[in-house]
Order: sequence, then structure tokens, then C-alpha cells
Amino acid sequence: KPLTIGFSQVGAESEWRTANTASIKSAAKQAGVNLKFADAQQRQENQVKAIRSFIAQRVDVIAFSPVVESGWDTVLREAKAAKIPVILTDRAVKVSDPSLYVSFIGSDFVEEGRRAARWLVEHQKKNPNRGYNIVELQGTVGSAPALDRKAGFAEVIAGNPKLKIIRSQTGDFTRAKGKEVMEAFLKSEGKNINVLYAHNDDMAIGAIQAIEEAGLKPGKDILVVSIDGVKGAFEAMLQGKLNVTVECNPLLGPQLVQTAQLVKAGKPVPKRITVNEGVFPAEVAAKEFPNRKY
Amino acid sequence: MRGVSGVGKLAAAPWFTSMVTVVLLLAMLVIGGQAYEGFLSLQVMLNLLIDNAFLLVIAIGMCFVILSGGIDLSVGAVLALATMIAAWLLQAGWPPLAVIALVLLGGSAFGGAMGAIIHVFRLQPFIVTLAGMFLARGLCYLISIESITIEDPLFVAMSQTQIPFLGGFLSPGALIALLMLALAVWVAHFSSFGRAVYAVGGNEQSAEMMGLSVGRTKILVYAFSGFCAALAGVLFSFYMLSGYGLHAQGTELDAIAAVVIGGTLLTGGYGYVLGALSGVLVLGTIQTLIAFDGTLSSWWTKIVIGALLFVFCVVQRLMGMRQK
Amino acid sequence: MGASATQVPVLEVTGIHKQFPGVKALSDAGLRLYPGEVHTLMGQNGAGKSTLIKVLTGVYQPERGSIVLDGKAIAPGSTQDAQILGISTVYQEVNLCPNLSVAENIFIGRYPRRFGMIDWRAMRRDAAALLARLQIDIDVSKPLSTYPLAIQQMVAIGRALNISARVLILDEPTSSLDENEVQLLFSVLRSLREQGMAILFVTHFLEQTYAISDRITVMRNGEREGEYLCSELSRLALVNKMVGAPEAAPEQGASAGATNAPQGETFLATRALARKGVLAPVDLAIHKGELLGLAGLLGSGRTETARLLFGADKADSGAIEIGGRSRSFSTPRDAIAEGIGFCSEDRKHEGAILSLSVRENLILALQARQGLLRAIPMRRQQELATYYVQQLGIKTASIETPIGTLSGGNQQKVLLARWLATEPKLMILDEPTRGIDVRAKQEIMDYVTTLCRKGMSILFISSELPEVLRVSDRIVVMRDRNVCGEYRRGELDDSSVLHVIAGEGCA
Amino acid sequence: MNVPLNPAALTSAQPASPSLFQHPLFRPLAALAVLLLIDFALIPGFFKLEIRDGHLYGGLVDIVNRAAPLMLAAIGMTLVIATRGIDISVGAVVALSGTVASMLIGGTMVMNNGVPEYVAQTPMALAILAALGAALLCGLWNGFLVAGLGLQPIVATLILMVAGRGLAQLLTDGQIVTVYYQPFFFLGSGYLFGLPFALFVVVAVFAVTSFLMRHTALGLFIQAVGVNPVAARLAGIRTAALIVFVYVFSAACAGMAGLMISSNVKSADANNAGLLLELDAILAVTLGGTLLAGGKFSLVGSIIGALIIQTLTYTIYSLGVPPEVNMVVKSVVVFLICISQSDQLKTLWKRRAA
Ligand SMILES: Nc1ncnc2c1ncn2[C@@H]1O[C@H](COP(=O)(O)OP(=O)(O)OP(=O)(O)O)[C@@H](O)[C@H]1O
Ligand SMILES: Nc1ncnc2c1ncn2[C@@H]1O[C@H](COP(=O)(O)OP(=O)(O)OP(=O)(O)O)[C@@H](O)[C@H]1O
Ligand SMILES: [Mg+2]
Ligand SMILES: [Mg+2]
Repeated sequence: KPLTIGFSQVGAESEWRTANTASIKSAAKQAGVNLKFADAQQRQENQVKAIRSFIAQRVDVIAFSPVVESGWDTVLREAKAAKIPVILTDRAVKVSDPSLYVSFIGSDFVEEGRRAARWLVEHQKKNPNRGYNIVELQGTVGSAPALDRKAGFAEVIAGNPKLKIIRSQTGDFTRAKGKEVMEAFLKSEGKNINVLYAHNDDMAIGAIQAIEEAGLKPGKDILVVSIDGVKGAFEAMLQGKLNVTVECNPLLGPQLVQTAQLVKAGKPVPKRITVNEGVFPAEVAAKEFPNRKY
Repeated sequence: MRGVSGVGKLAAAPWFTSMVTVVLLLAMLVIGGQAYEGFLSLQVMLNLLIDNAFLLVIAIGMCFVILSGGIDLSVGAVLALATMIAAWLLQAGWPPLAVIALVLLGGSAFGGAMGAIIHVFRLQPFIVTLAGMFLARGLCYLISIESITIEDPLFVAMSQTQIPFLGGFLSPGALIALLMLALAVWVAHFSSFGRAVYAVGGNEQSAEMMGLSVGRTKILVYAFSGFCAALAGVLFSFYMLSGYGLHAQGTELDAIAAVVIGGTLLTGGYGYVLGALSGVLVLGTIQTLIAFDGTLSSWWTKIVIGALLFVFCVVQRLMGMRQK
Repeated sequence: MGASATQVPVLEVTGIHKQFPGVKALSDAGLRLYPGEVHTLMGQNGAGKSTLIKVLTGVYQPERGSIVLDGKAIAPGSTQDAQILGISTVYQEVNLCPNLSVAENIFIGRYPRRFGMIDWRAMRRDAAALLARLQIDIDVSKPLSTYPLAIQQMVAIGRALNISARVLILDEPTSSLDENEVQLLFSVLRSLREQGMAILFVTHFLEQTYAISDRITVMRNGEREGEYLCSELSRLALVNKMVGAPEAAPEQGASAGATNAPQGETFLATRALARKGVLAPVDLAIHKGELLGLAGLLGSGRTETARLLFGADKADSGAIEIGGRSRSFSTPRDAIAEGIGFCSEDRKHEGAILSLSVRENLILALQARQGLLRAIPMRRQQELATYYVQQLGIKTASIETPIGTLSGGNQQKVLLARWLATEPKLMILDEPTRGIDVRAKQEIMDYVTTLCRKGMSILFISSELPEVLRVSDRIVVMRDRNVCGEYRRGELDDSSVLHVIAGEGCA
Repeated sequence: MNVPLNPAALTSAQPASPSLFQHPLFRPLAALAVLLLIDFALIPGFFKLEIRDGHLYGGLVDIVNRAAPLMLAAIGMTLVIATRGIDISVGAVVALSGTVASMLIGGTMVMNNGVPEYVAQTPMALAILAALGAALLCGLWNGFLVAGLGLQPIVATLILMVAGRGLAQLLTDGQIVTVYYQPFFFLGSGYLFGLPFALFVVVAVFAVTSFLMRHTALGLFIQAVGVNPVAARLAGIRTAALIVFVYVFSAACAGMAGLMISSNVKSADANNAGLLLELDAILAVTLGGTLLAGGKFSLVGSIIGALIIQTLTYTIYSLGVPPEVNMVVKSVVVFLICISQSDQLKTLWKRRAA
């Protein structure tokens, strides 16, 4: 009898997420694992429902990418009572009893924010005469990546008085909003803006268009720093419009399936499994581009 | 009989619709049971109630609003606000019962205020409650943009208690929702407030001319809906043990859909509160079916939800017409 | 007769002014109601009768004026206030909730209770008993909307009677009732009068006024023209006072026999036209230029026949023959294309489009027939509207006024004009003169008969038998959803027609 | 007959006092003006317009440009609402049409010896037609559900609202489709005579719609059906066909909005494009003074409503309002605008004063 994994995904709100789903599905297929996939359409209550139905179906392992950090105690206790191990992917959860899940595979959003900031700090050291007034495009208000990427970035630049965030507004992680907000920034701050920090590539791509339409050169007049490392970002880097993207690797599938198999076999697994993530400045884009899967 | 033919048909329709809904719901469960192993187990059925308790409570409030000829888009946001305030106050060390009481009062006041604006300024419910929705979500973020975990023992206990029921278990939240439903059915059919809601929905002007207090009824209806949303918020915080501004996004549409599927006419005046239960169960069953299937990608999930909704509405409609 | 000059009025209304945007509805209007009296309020369409009633029951707030009840000045702010003060009202348009059951419509706001809960059993029982007093035997647990207008009207009256009140106000309660119901209502009113209630009654029927009232107040152009004892005012004088001209008003029946159609060509004939549960197979022929009357009691199936002829409902079996071709109408459009027009009896739900202007309402059917793309030029629309407003004497501030703000009778005239404007070959008039004042009714019927003489066929349905007898070339009598007889002009008179429709004298 | 009437008096359109303040568009316009005034006071250089790269450049241009899809959606929504319906599938149709067009035009970037090269696919005209065709199908579907099956508009369109995005994502496999074909960008971010091209599209659609409303009986029929469908049918109006028409029209408008949005961001994001656009469109229609209960409607009002919403959004961005306060500000302004538009306010005010 093949291993059955019940996986509850957040949704399909971005390319990143789609790549994440695809990776998990293909990994499961390759390993001959039976995958029960449920899409929560961005709602926590749907994830809870899905997990309950996995319990009712007695799957071997439950895995999910939590929409939010808190609120998982009850349902995870039910899973534990049914003796089904739980693996978290992509985002962590806050629970009173850490034994409620066996492992967490995923990135660290705060660290991503820090990396983006560190790149900028380096850049500043090399170009001390340049201005570093930053505008920030945040993700969806209240969402974990937005909170963490903001916090990590802020933490690092706090040590450098030359780096200043002059505007910060939400672009809801979308291109259209990213462009719209950037347009407004450009009108009210004009040439004051030296750096754009976007919480994801999509917003950065939208904003780049706004910058070009304002007659400025993205990547030169305004440095563009973003996070995710999707294909579009690489294309932009090839054209010199984006300076750096911090990778947030969605290809967790193989690691997830492997961990699940280990758990099922009763082998010990690490509580925290980090994924390999890089920082890709424009200089390496051309080399990296052909390797991009998503 | 002739009876102003169109209107006559409508008058009879909700009754059929409600019955048809129940029949279709049963059919769907049976089909699910055939297709997926373990689907028809008792606990899966009880989970339908546990997982949708908050939606049921919201739908009850929505049902009254729709019966009165209005609509309330703010319920999902009020729910989120309720979880947020509860979590925030609990964190600040307030006693849990006081928090619950305050949240329920606050929800009623919020709803009542919208009702008053709708009535006093003769504004359209859609717009006022849409603005109310923005406001309630906005207020969540003012408290905190992060989610706040609830650690209060009472809430935790409510979250984890399993009440044995026919061999399975129910959550306290589900039980509260069922009690609320019973109360609402009683109010709708045996209290003058409930009847006034129907009258106002049937014809506001006539209700006024018959000497009913339309303004009071409307304000109370929105206050009641606000109360239900806040109660749903309390249930939701039992369920999730957290307060969060992004909780229950889009729940207002689910609630409206549930009410309408349950046989209530959006134009007001026709329908049954009990129908809200069948509507909620239909939506819940659709989701459970999809979760049990477990092969649908994110987009197929959407398409299948749409398709099932479509099939459901069409069959409901055709059977209703046939009966006529 | 309880009225005596020494009594003090229960309700005294003086110097009421009420202005609507662009219309002065009431200026210095007034009224005195004595206990134990039936008081009739009369006036032409748009004279301000309904508005006065709405002012004194709290629907509208007057700009000026005083209302004194039992010696105390009152200012009802809502209908609820008025009810608490003991004023019970039936408004002109049926104002009930169509979605609620008949019983509930009667008792809403004053439910019988048991253990703090609404006692549905008692409510249904009491409602049935109350309606039985009005000799109406229906299932009171069904929604009101399943019953025809007349029943709804009786339910509204039942509701008003059930409120223990000092003052009872009835605004045109008889406009959709037939003779029997009217007599029933009157006997109830008489017994209430005996008990000392003050009753205010509005009607356009002179007969009814003289049959029931003790005192008459005449209104003209929003003013009180005068108050008269019924016994001291002749009909002619009354009409003249309403109209405000000392000219001789034509008495009813003066222009009887206006048409005398050639009985030649058939315009339309039905072949066993039927609809299950609604109408038994009907064979009917309407000739060109003929005015065919359809007589019958409430619920005899006249409206159903009209609706089938017009395609408003679809027939289950049978056919309609026009010009030798057999047709079946499934929508009103089909009928309209054949040159048929239909003026419905239920103007509020099936006729008036309340928030549109008089002009738009008036040209609607014509425009629908011409089709979407060939819009009638604005100039032409205005001409048409102005023409009919003048022809039918529609009282409106302008042709751009929303029809909803017109008085009931004037709305009816606009709807009539809507169909006249299409110059139909067959016009189906279901209770066309409902709520229209004496003078105007005469004029409208004259106008219609003129058109008839010019070749238009008319199917005329009215609960006013004398009117049907007077104008029809031929009368078809219906009973229990069957055609049960056909008579030529002169074969029936006021008394024999009653026998016929009640079922004595035809197979 | 007996009522002496002066024909001239009858035809004079409005009953006297056609004062400026009573005009139905006065209050929406006033709200917009107040918003702009606030911007003028608080945002330096708000009204500054300059010529850059041969076209107008400035905050106002942005507002109009960004409001264009919303204005289109609002025009369509106005007619639906006038028939007492509602169309909540607008956002999904936007996503669908944008996706279809972007996929067909598509174009992928190929690296040729380190030099990016772009490849286009289907001819643009064909792609645009296909996208609009998809939108029309959506409209037909909605119309059929409402008029044919008699479903309540909100549920009928809810079905497409849920499934439409799913379909669009199905087409793209959940990916964002990037377009590399230059001419396509003209629709959403091009300039004609120094003005945004999108503006011309809106003006054209608006002109055609108002022409239809004024010079055919469409407007009259739509209102009649909205106010009293029973009476409208009895008067001989083809109510069902009319209802199908308004849903098709609304979907067509949404389809154009979708093209505009995807052209503007040079890509189609099936999951996020036009998200919640339906709510904004309904809000715009109501702010413009059209009642959700059907009947009288105002196309100009809806346009003004859309401009109010976009100006408000722009203001929030430009003022540097922290994102967590956005919603509160927006809701308070909507409340204020609604209340200020209420007739009742005046009455209450007078009563207070008296
Ligand atoms: N709500 C309103 N808004 C504007 N004008 C109104 C309104 N109600 C009534 N009117 C106007 O007031 C005048 C008096 O109307 P009212 O309904 O009182 O007449 P009525 O005497 O009852 O006539 P009828 O016999 O036809 O019922 C009419 O000219 C009418 O157009
Ligand atoms: N007195 C009554 N008691 C019970 N039901 C009645 C009564 N009068 C009418 N009805 C109901 O009315 C229905 C049809 O009546 P309708 O009024 O449409 O016929 P009609 O001949 O057009 O009468 P009218 O035009 O005078 O109203 C019948 O099916 C019957 O149920
Ligand atoms: Mg009247
Ligand atoms: Mg009839």
C-alpha cells in the first residue's frame, strides 16, 4: 500500500505558489506517493476543514502550508489523537506544544528581508555618494511574508543612517497594484526616490513599468531590490531593470516527500529543514536564467 | 388560481425550494458516500457542523437581513474584528466572559449603527454595509496587523472540548450555533419582531402604513446581524484560538449564497430561517467532497465549486418550477 | 341616523396645507367627523382626498393646519401614532404585505398571544371568523398575493374593522368590489355607525354616497368646498360643486347606446380557449367596431379570459382566430402585434411604472410595438402625452412628473392613454374606470365609444353592472369560469342581469 | 375636457426651479470636487501637468488612466443595476479576457546568444476579438441564468465569479502570462494626442452607450423592466431579451476592462486581475446616484463615481497614509459621501434648525 499524504495548500495566489504546488505534485508522482491535495482558497478555515477530512480519511501523513501562524492547536491535537504525523511547509506555526508537528520545511521570510537589506548595505558601501532614499512596496497587509520581510529589512537598515525608508504602502503582492502605488510615489516624491524595495517580484515588475513610464531608468536611477526569484525577475535583470532578487525557493516537493517517507518509516527527522536559497544579483542573472523552472 | 401569476409563483416557490434543497443535499451526500470511502461516516457529518458553525451563525443573521429586504456585506469583517478585539483584550488580561460580552455588544452596536444610518438617511444597505466592511477590517489593522494568539484557558477549553454526540463528537461552538438556530427560528415565527421583518421585506411602504415601526425593525435587524457576526467571531476564535484581520475573507458571500440556496429570496419577504442550515450544509458538503477527492488542482477546485453551485441551483429551480 | 347638530365632532381638521414639489395638494382643507355618522368625502380625481386622509393619519406632515381629536390637538407622526389614537384606515391602494398570509395581514402588529408567543391557531380562527362577517370564505393561511384584488380589498377592510377604533377611514374601498360586496360592507358600516363610530368614506359612486352617508364634504382643488347634509344636497348640485361649475352635468345614462355597431365582420374569435384550473373552454367572438361587455361576479373568470386573449397567460388548449388565421399567444407581444391592447385591473402591480414620468408611461406600449431601435422622437412623445393629458383631463403638474405622484384616478387615465396611443384594433378594458370620478368616467366612456364607432372593438369588463348594460352592444355573462350566456343590447335590464349572473335563468 | 391646461406648461420638462443644487449629478460632482480640493491643499503639485515624452504627465493623468477599467466596468454595471440586477462576476470576466488575450498574443522571451528576443503569436486583432468573445460568452451565460432560468442575479453571477477565475487559471496553469508584444501595450498605457489612449476607449464606450440610451428606446425599456417587470411585459417589452442584453453588455465592458488592465501591466494574472473590481464598480454606480433597486440610472454619475473612488485611492497613496489605516480612511470617506448625498440629511437639518 503506497504512502498517502494529505496536503493542504494555501491557494494559487501567485506564480511562486503555483510552482510550489507543481513541485509537490511532481515529487509525489515520482516517488509513487498517493497525494491528496486540497486548495484552501487563501482561507484558514478551509485548511482546517481539509485537515479534518484528511483525518477522517486516515491518511498517513498530513502536510500543509499554513495561511497564518496562529490558530492550529485544536486541529493539530485532533491529528495527534488520530496518530497522524504533521509536516509544515513554507511557513511556521505558533503552537503551545511543539510536538504537534514533526517537522517544518521552508524558508525564513525574516531572513529574506535581511538578505535584501544586506545587499543594499553592501551597495551603499561601494557607492557612498549615491542617495539611498527607499520606497517600500509591502505585501498584503497582515500576511506573514509581508510582516516578516518588512521586519527583516528594517532590522538591517536600522544600523545604517544613510538608508531611509521614505514611503511604504501595500501593493497586495500584485503587478497592477505595484504599478499603481509606484506611480503615486513617483508623483509625490519624484526624483527623491533612489531605491525600490518590493516584497515580491510581481510588485517590482509592475513598479518597474511605472518607473519607465515616468521617464526614469529602473536599475540605474532607481535601484530595484525584490524577493522571490521568479522567472520574470530574471528577465528584468537581463534587461538591467532589476538589480537583485532574493530567492525564496518554492521547490519543496522532493524534500517534503522524502521527509514524509522517513516519518512514516519511524525514522527521526530534523524539526527544522531549511531549503537552499540564494541571492541573485543582476550580474549572475544570465547564467542562472536557463536553470529557472518557474 | 391566477393570483397575479408571477407573484403567486414566487410566493409558493421558497417552500418548494427549501424542500428541494434538503432532498438535493441528501442526494449529494449519498453520491459522495458512493464515491469516497469514509465519506458517510458519522464524524464527517458532525464535522460539517463543527467546521461551519460560524458560517451558520452568520447565515442566520444574514437571513433576517435578507428577509427584511436588505443585505449585510460587513459580516465577515465584523467577524474578524470580533476575533481581533477578543484576542487583544484577552492578551491584555481581561476576564474571558467580560470579553465575550463586550464583543457581542460591540457587534450589535456596530450593526445597529449601520442600520440606523440606512434608515435615517435612507441609504442603500449594500453601500452602507460595504463601507462597514472596510471599516471593520480597517479597525482590525489598527489593533494589530499581525495575528494574535489566544491563550486564555476558557477559550482553549472551548476549543478542545469534544461533546459526545451519538457516538461521535460535537464542538461547543457547533452546539451554540444550533441553539442560536433554534432561537432564530422561534424569533422568526413566533415573535412580533420576526413577523415585522417579513412584513418589511414584503412591502416596506405597506408595513409602514399598517402601523409597524419600520425604522425600529430595520435597525434591530442589522443589530441582530451584527450580533450574529460577533457571535460567529467568538465561535471562530474558539475554533482558531487567534484574532486576525484577514480571518474569514469573503465569508459574506458564502453567507449570502447559503441563505439564497436555503430558499430565501434576495428581494425580501420570502423564505425560512431554517433554510440557512441547509444552505450552509450544501456549501460545506461541496467543500468536503472536494477535500475527499483530493485530486483537484487549485483552479479545478474553483471550477468544480462553481459547477456544483450551478447544478444545484438549476436543479433546485427546475424542480421548483415542475412542482408549480 | 345619529347625527345631530348639537354633537361635538370627534375629529376636526382645519386649515391644512400640504405642498409637494411642484404641486399644491391641499390648501386650507378641512373636515369635521361626528360620532355615529358616515361622512363621505367627495371630489374629482386629484382633488386631494387621499392626501387629506394621509395627513390626518400621520403618513404626511402638513405644513400648516390643525387636527383636533376629542378636543385635543394631535399631530400624528406616523400611522402607528394614528392607530394608537384610535384612527383606523384603509388607504386607497391596497397596502398590505403580499408575502404574508391573509390572517397575518389582518393581525399584524396586534397578534393574539399565548405564553408570549404568537398564537397562530387563534389568529387563523379569528381571521376566518372576521372574514366570515364579510361573507368571505377563503383559506386564511395562504399568502395574500394568491388572491385577486377584490379579496385583498376585503382583507384590508377586515383589518381596519378589527382595530378597535373611534374613527374609521375608508379611501375608495368599493372601487374593486361588486354590488354584493358593497352591500355587505354597507351593512357592516351601518352597524358600526349604530355603535357610535365615526366613519369617513371616499367614493366616486353617487349611488353609494346616497345609500350610506349622512354628511358630505366636497373637496375641490385641494380646498374644502363645503359640508352638506346628505339629505339636503341633490345629485346634480353635488356634481356641480365637485366640478366647480354651475353648468348642468350629464346624469348617468345620458349617452347610453352610443354605439350601434354593424354586426358584420368578426375581428377575433376564440375556439375552446382554456387554461387548466383557471378557465373552462370559452368560445367568444368579438366583431369589428363592437363594444362587448363581460359581466359576472367576482371570480367568475373575466380577468382570466382577458389575460388569455392578451397572451399574458398562456392557454393550455384552444385557439384564437384573427382574420381567419388561428393564432396562439404566448406573450403579450404576440397579441400586441395583432393590434390588441390590454388595460389591466391591477394598476399598481401590472400597470403603472411608478418612478417613470407620465410621458414615459404613456408612450411605453407604443414604443414597445415600434421596437427598440425606432425610438419615437422626443417631440412626438411630448405631443402624444400632451394630447392625451388634455383629452382625458389628466391632472398632473407636467408630463414629466413621475406617475407615482399622481392621484389614483389620474394614474388610471394615463394607463388608459398608454393603450389608446397604440390605436389598437381590439382594446381589452378590465375595470378601466376604477377610481375615476363621475364626470371623468362619463367622459372616458364617451371617448371610448367614439373610438368604437370609428371601428375599434372593445372588450369591456366592469363590476358596475349599470355601466356595462348602458354601453355594451352585446353582453357575455360568465359564471364559475364558464361562459353561461350571451345577450344583445336591451335583452337585459338592471334586475334581470342580476338573476342571470347569479345563476338563475341560464343553463 | 374640463381641466384647462396649457400645453406649453406641460411640455416644459422640469417642474420649475431647475436649480443647480437639485440636479442629480450635483452631489457626486461636489464630492469629487471636495476630494480634489483636499488633494490640492495637501499634496504639493497635485494639479501639475507637464509634457513628458510627448504626452501629458501628472497625477490627474494617472487617476484617469487607472480609473479607466473601473469606469468601463461601472458603465456596464449601471445597466445591470437599472434592471434591478447585479453582476458580481465582473472581476472574473476581467481575469478571463485578459488571460485569453495575453495567452494568444503571448510572446516568449528567447535568449539568443545572451540577447533577449521576443516572439509574438496570434495577430493582435484576433486575440482581442477572442478575448471579447470569451467575455460575451460569459455575459450570455449570466443572462441565460437570470432571464432563462430565473435564478437570482447575485447567485447566478456568483457561479461565474467563482468558476471564471478557475477557468482563467486553468488556461494559464496558474502562471502569470507575460506579454512581450509592443503594440498591445498601447491599449493600456499608450497615448493619443498626448492623452492616455484608455481615456479614448472609455469616452467611446460611454458615447456609444449614451447614444443607445438616448436615440433608441433601450434606456426607457431598461428602466421599465427595472421598476416593474410585470407591467413592462404586459406593455409588450421583451423583458427576457433585454435582461440577457444587459448582462452581455456588462460582460463586454468587463472584457474591455480586462484587456486594458492586462495591457497596462503587460501581463495577465488570472488570480489577481480585477480582484474585487465588481465591488468597486457597484460602489461607483451607487455613488453616482443610481439606486440598486433598479429604474432611473445615470451613466455620467457612474463615471463620476469611478473617478471619486480612484481619486480617493490615489490620495491615500500620495498622502503617505500607512497601509494599515487605508481601509479606515476609505470607509470613513465613503460613509461621509453617502450621507452627504442623502436627501434626508437636508430634511433632518431643517427640522433641527426649526
Ligand atoms: N407623493 C406625492 N408627490 C407629489 N404629488 C402628489 C403626491 N401625492 C399626491 N400628489 C398630488 O396631490 C394631488 C392630490 O392627490 P390625491 O391623491 O389626494 O387626490 P384624490 O383626491 O385622492 O384623487 P383620486 O380620486 O384620483 O384618488 C394630486 O395632484 C397629486 O398629483
Ligand atoms: N368571494 C370569493 N371567495 C373566495 N374566492 C374568491 C372570491 N371571489 C374571487 N375569488 C377567487 O378569485 C379567483 C379569480 O377571480 P378574478 O377576480 O380574477 O375573476 P374575475 O371574474 O376577473 O373577477 P374580477 O375581475 O371581478 O376581480 C378565483 O379563482 C377565486 O379563487
Ligand atoms: Mg385618492
Ligand atoms: Mg377581474
